[in-house]
Amino acid sequence: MSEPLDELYREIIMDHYHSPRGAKKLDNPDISNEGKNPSCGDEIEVALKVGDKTIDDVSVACKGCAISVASGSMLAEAIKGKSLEEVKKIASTVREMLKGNQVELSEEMGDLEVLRSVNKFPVRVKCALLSWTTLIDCLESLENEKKTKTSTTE
Amino acid sequence: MSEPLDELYREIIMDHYHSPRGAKKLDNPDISNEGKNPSCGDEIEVALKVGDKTIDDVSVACKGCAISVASGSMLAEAIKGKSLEEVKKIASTVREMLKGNQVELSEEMGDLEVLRSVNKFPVRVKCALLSWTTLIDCLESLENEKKTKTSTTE
Amino acid sequence: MDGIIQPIIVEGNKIDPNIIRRDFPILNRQINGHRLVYLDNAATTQKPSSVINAMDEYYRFHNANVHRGLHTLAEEATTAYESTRAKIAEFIGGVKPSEIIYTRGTTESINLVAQSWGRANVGPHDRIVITQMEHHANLVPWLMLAKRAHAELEYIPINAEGYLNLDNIDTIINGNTKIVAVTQMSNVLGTINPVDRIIDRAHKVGAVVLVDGAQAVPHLPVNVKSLDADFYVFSAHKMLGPTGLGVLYGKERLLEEMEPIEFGGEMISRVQFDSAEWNILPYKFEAGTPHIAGAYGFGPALDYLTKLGMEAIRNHEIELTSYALEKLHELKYVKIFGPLDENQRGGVISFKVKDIHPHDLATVLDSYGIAVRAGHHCAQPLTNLLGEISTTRASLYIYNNKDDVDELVKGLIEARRYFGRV
Amino acid sequence: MDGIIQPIIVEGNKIDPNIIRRDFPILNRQINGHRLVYLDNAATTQKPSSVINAMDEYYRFHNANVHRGLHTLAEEATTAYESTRAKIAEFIGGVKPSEIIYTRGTTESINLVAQSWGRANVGPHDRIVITQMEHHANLVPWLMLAKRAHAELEYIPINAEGYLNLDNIDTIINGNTKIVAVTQMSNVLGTINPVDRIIDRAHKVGAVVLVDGAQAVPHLPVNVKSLDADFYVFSAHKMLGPTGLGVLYGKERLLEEMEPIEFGGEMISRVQFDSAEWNILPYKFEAGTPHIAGAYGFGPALDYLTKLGMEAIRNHEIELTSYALEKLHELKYVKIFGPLDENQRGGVISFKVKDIHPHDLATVLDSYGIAVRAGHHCAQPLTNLLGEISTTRASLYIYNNKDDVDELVKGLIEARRYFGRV
Ligand SMILES: Cc1ncc(COP(=O)(O)O)c(C=O)c1O
Ligand SMILES: Cc1ncc(COP(=O)(O)O)c(C=O)c1O
Repeated sequence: MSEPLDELYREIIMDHYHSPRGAKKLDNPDISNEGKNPSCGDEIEVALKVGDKTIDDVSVACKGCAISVASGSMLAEAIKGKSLEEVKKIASTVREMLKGNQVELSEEMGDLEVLRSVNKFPVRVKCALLSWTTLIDCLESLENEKKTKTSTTE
Repeated sequence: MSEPLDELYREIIMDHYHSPRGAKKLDNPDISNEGKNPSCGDEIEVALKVGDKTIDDVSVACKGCAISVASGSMLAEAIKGKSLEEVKKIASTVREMLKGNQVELSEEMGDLEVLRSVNKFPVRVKCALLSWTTLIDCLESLENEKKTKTSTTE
Repeated sequence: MDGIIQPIIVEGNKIDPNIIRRDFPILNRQINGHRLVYLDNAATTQKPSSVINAMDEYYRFHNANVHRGLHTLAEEATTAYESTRAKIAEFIGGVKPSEIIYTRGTTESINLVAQSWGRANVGPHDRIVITQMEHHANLVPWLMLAKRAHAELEYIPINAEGYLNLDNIDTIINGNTKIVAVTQMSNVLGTINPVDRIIDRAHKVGAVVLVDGAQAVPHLPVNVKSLDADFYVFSAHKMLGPTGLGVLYGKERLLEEMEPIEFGGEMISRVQFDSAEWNILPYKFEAGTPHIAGAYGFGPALDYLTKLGMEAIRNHEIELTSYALEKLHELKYVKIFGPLDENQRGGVISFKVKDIHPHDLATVLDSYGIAVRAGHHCAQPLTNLLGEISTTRASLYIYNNKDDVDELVKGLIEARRYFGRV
Repeated sequence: MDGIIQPIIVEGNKIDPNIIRRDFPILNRQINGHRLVYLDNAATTQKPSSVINAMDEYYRFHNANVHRGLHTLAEEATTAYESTRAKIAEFIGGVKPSEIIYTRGTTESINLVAQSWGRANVGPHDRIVITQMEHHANLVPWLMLAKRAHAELEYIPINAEGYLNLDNIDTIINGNTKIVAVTQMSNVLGTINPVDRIIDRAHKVGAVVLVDGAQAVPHLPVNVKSLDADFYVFSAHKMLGPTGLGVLYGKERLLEEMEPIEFGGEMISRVQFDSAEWNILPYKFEAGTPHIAGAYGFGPALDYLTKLGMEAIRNHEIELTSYALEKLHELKYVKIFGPLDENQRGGVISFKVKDIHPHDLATVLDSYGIAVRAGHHCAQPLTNLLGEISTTRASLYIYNNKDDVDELVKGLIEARRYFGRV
């Protein structure tokens, strides 16, 4: 097997691919969003249970390639139990990293570092991005909802 | 002046251009047809007075370039007084000649030979052709008219 | 081998891809440390030097706008532009050059017919018939026309082997049918369709037929006259030619009746502030400055194919397709979609490898220099009908040889070793 | 001069055409025994080596279909295709790349707007406003839209000097006006129009404005954002780029609202047998395989213009136009159409020579290697308004120098000697 390929399909990626975390769909999510890559037909659904400012549970349903599945699985692992603020930061950091921008991952985001190797495979970037942009959409919807609520209860 | 140009704008062509024959429009033509070259905007009208199987008179109204005017003028000169059969033959021979096909002109068509030099200027061929194709349209209309007449009187 | 003149056509009237390969500069490229094995020919083909050089020469020596110019360059450009048109007319069976309309590609050709002929001739309760194996280019324009005209869109179904099922063709193509649009060769399954039978039936009920030849003209001998197709469309880039150029052939009678859908320079015969008249065929449908360099490049592409001979090309592809199907069939984890009889299909082979997503497969193959396509191949309804979201597609052409197929098979074995450990 | 590096930009922030000429291979050509004097730039411009080579390289090393591929070639092609889009967006004032739609040319860009935006927004009693100096490409589509929609088509008139007469602009662009389409520079008169004033007025009454920039972008600094143009259109081939490629810029808000008019691959996000959804901008408007090689070539064209600087190009053209107008003015039998103030016009100069038909003049000039255009220049109503059937047009660009103008003048004197003997 050629080397760059091994860098893309690291063991940790393959592990997530073969046993994805958060794959079981949440029953009553507080928010969920669909994402799709039109050129390949792949689709994903990210669903969140949101407690008092934390992500209590998360599911990522994805019938996609190894990269999109692993990326979604790592997403589920990385954000579960984290505060909304933290999750927002993680999501935008990963997005920047996948887009090839210079960003440092904090220590606790360490595992996500492996996704950086996707940069060497530009056509696969959108596979890795799909779950993260869908998550960002979820977070934005949540915020807008809250804003609306605030403005109506006042 | 460069040589090929002199070959195109022969004295005889320039003479026809400066004093075109048949330029005065016929009053009551038996048939007339308009031709135009859309890309340049030039237009021409060929009108015929047809006697007993001969072209009694002809006018060629043309606001065009030297080549189209001269070609039209030579047409007027060449066909006046000729039988319909002869004119048909002359017109199709000239058309073939202008299109670059190998044709021999009969002795009495001698003057028209100068038009052959247009072949060296392919973009100008359509200028020289315009009056002749318009004439051919006239002849065809004449014939169809006759056919129709024949078929209705029978 | 230098110095020895080898024949391009070998025994059994087949082309020899190894001689042909020398004419294609890109085949010398290294991809990820491997020689390029280009198996994405259904998407676009590579170009021989003669095609590349022709466009180069156009820009270096002859560049000018066509038709409207009286200077030497303009005349040279116009002559070449029109002589390619005549070559196209000859190539598809000797139709009139004025029946050949230049477009940007197959997609634009079909849209032109759907918009011009379609809107004028298809109304409520009328029927449009296409097949389940159409490319989006020959599906969405008809779907939109049907919606706009309140007409019916009917599909000729496919069977399990990937052939059209024509059992009910007489009820599908019924008296209400105004137009039938069908691909001559599927860009997913490789199936070669019996368009002659469909045309026969359509003409019986007075419908016209558009044949999508994007995958057929590059690979098969095509004669639109003996087919009696009313419209025939294809793209230059899929047959050794440049990007940005396509063809709409239409029968003169139909084209004469049709209204232009794009307006501007060149397509008019007279314009006033309050009126416009149209130019003669084919210019009526060619508004604005066309892709002149493209026509320069397409001429030598047609010459190249003509020199090889479409029969010899077809024979080569039958042989190579048969070899590829056989080799792929030996891999138990590979599932092939589409017909298995190489005489009824072209060299487009879609398949899936158990437990490997087509994207991952394409990436693994690319790491070996093997270019295939993964996705729905612009035929999403068909792909879904096959029960898939995406498939992998390898497609062959004149410069592909058995080595290429062997490389593909090796790549699949490697990919399987890598991904198969579930 | 070899070995000495000379600056391309000289005093007064002007380009030096004699340095630039070296980059254009065609300028070495001999035409009828003379050096080529190319003065047909309004029809199409010549191409520098960098543009020609880029397309050559594309076909030799990177040729693949874009967007849908996962292999190396497809990714290289896609990256270049999209990076040219970003360059275009930057070149016209820093708009979003997603606001840049690739088309075949100006003509197709205008037709797209007329068909998509126009049909959705223009109805009976509505008004469309254009000017008397429009190219057929920016006239006939609006004429046809007006007919189809039973709308009014109003013309902003020109005055005797060849400027737009804006005295009655407030009554012409009235409350019923839905769209105004105007050329930024006339391809016959050379007039540079005050499009900012027209846009101001149009926006006051809620109309959108399409600016035909085919003759402007190649010659002037253009910023569509500060202009506040709603749509802006131009062709690559008139600005050093390849044939078959054009641009439609549209404000995101407008493009989002608009329906696509061509359907097929790449422009969809999901297709089923009975429904289709559209892709995001800009892909929604780009159905089918695009002119990929064209995008490869257009990138270096934009780079070339950017390197020279549009200000420096404009300064050169002002100087050369002024020189040409002066020299032509000295010939008493030459009548110039259009403004005489070089600061309010570009380098497109239409004229007529007494007693010589423009066709004959073009042929005589061609015999000296001088390429000009003769005809109505796809602006027949304007040409007729000027009282002519056709005119002769010489148009300048970055590689033209005073020698070229001198050759033209010599050619006119010769032609006059030849034809003037009435
Ligand atoms: C002002 C103007 N508009 C539109 C066009 C049409 O451009 P194209 O033929 O590239 O579509 C031209 C050039 O011919 C032009 O000069
Ligand atoms: C069968 C078929 N039809 C239509 C098309 C569309 O061709 P283009 O993208 O060149 O317009 C293709 C290729 O993509 C095809 O394979």
